[in-house]
Amino acid sequence: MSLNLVFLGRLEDVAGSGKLSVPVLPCIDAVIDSLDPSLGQALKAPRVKLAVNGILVQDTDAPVLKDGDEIAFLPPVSGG
Amino acid sequence: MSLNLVFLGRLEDVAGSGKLSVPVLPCIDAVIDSLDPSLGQALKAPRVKLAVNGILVQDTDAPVLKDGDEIAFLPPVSGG
Amino acid sequence: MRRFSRTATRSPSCRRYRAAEAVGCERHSDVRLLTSPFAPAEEIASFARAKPESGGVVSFIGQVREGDGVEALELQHYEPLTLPAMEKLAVSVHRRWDLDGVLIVHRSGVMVPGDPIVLVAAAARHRRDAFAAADFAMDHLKSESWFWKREKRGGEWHWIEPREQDFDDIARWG
Amino acid sequence: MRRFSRTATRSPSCRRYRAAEAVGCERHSDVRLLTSPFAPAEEIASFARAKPESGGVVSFIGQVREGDGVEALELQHYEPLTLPAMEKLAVSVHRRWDLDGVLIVHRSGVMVPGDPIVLVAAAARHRRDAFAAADFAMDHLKSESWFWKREKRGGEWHWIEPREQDFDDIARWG
Repeated sequence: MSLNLVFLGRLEDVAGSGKLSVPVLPCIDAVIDSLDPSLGQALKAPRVKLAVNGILVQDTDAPVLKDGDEIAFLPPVSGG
Repeated sequence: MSLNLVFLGRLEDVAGSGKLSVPVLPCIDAVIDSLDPSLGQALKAPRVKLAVNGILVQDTDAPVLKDGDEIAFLPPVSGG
Repeated sequence: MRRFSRTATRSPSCRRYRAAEAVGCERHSDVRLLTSPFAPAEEIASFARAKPESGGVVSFIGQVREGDGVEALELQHYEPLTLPAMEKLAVSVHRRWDLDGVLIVHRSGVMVPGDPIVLVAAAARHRRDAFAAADFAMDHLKSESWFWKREKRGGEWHWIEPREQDFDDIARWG
Repeated sequence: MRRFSRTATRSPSCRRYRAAEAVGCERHSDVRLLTSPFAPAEEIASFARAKPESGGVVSFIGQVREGDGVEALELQHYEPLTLPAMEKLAVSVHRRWDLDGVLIVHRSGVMVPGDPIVLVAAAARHRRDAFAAADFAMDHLKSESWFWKREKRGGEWHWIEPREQDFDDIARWG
């Protein structure tokens, strides 16, 4: 029973890794709050976008998370 | 003692050849008048430009021609 | 460097994608996301050869610049988003201009100065369409693509923030 | 088909010309007038490789279109004017934008559908310069070059008159 977190760009450096497996929690806010506070703060920065299982979500979507879901944290892109 | 006439583009078809060697005459008008009238008319068309020895000339330049000079008749270009 | 694509459930990377098959309304798009080096000129040659009805082929090659003290460049992508967005871009380019074909090839991973990063090519009957399409595609790839970039200078990697110029470029298209 | 170039007293055709050497104020122009086929993609590859300081290389390949009933196309040039004008164009392109290099290769003679006619490439630190330079060079080559064109259709050759579109294109540059 776990969630796969993916950290892109500079968030990888903050997280210390590009991927992290965490226990399932029902919502994204709870997941973020369970992490190291400095990482949590970086993930909550206003321009960080979220994708759940490859679909971009708005804060208001508040998807219910389940085992095996992948949550990607996407800082502003730096372009191709 | 001759001049080399060069006909570009469709003027080649009118002249029947891309090049023609003619006796030296002192000015371009005299050269044109010495040619077949239908060719002469085509060469005098308003958009036909002239180059003498590779240098574009204006009508008013009226260069004095000498043995071996090359006179090129240049219709509007059709582009690259 | 790990590739997050391993975790993705969508299309595998590095494969040739024909938008026609997936989108159903556009033809002749070739969009690829590559994690290993490619030869842009060979791509251009085969692209142009495959479009004998096109009078003009405009292409843009982006390469890692030499001489700014950059030892290496890395582009990171996120598989579930990056390739689908490139495919969407190809479709919108096709819709906006009268084209015979669009080619978009983009690298991900670590590159060194001189390495090609991106190739965009557009084939059209009239060159104005081909120029505009390639220009538009590059502006949008640069400002909107799901790529994260970092540079290695003096042995240290630094993430690159978005450039304001990129947003100015994209604003040109209204 | 005769080549009038035989009668000219100026520069021989088909040679590589470096504007820098002749003009003294511009660098890295490569301008060629060819009377035999060439491989545009190979030219682009070596051009891009030679400009490692450039982030972007924009190129335009013009080829004889297939499918309009054109069996062959012939471009005639006049040696004393055609190449010098192409060289001048390269210089003015270099002056107008911030470029690392300009490449202009143009065919003369008889070509068949699919054959490359013209290649223009511009290398620049910033892609906006490279796009504009290649676009400008093509507009000017198309409307102002000393080339006369004829097409063979149904076994008959027909001279092509200037296109109004070409004059419109060039007017964009002010």
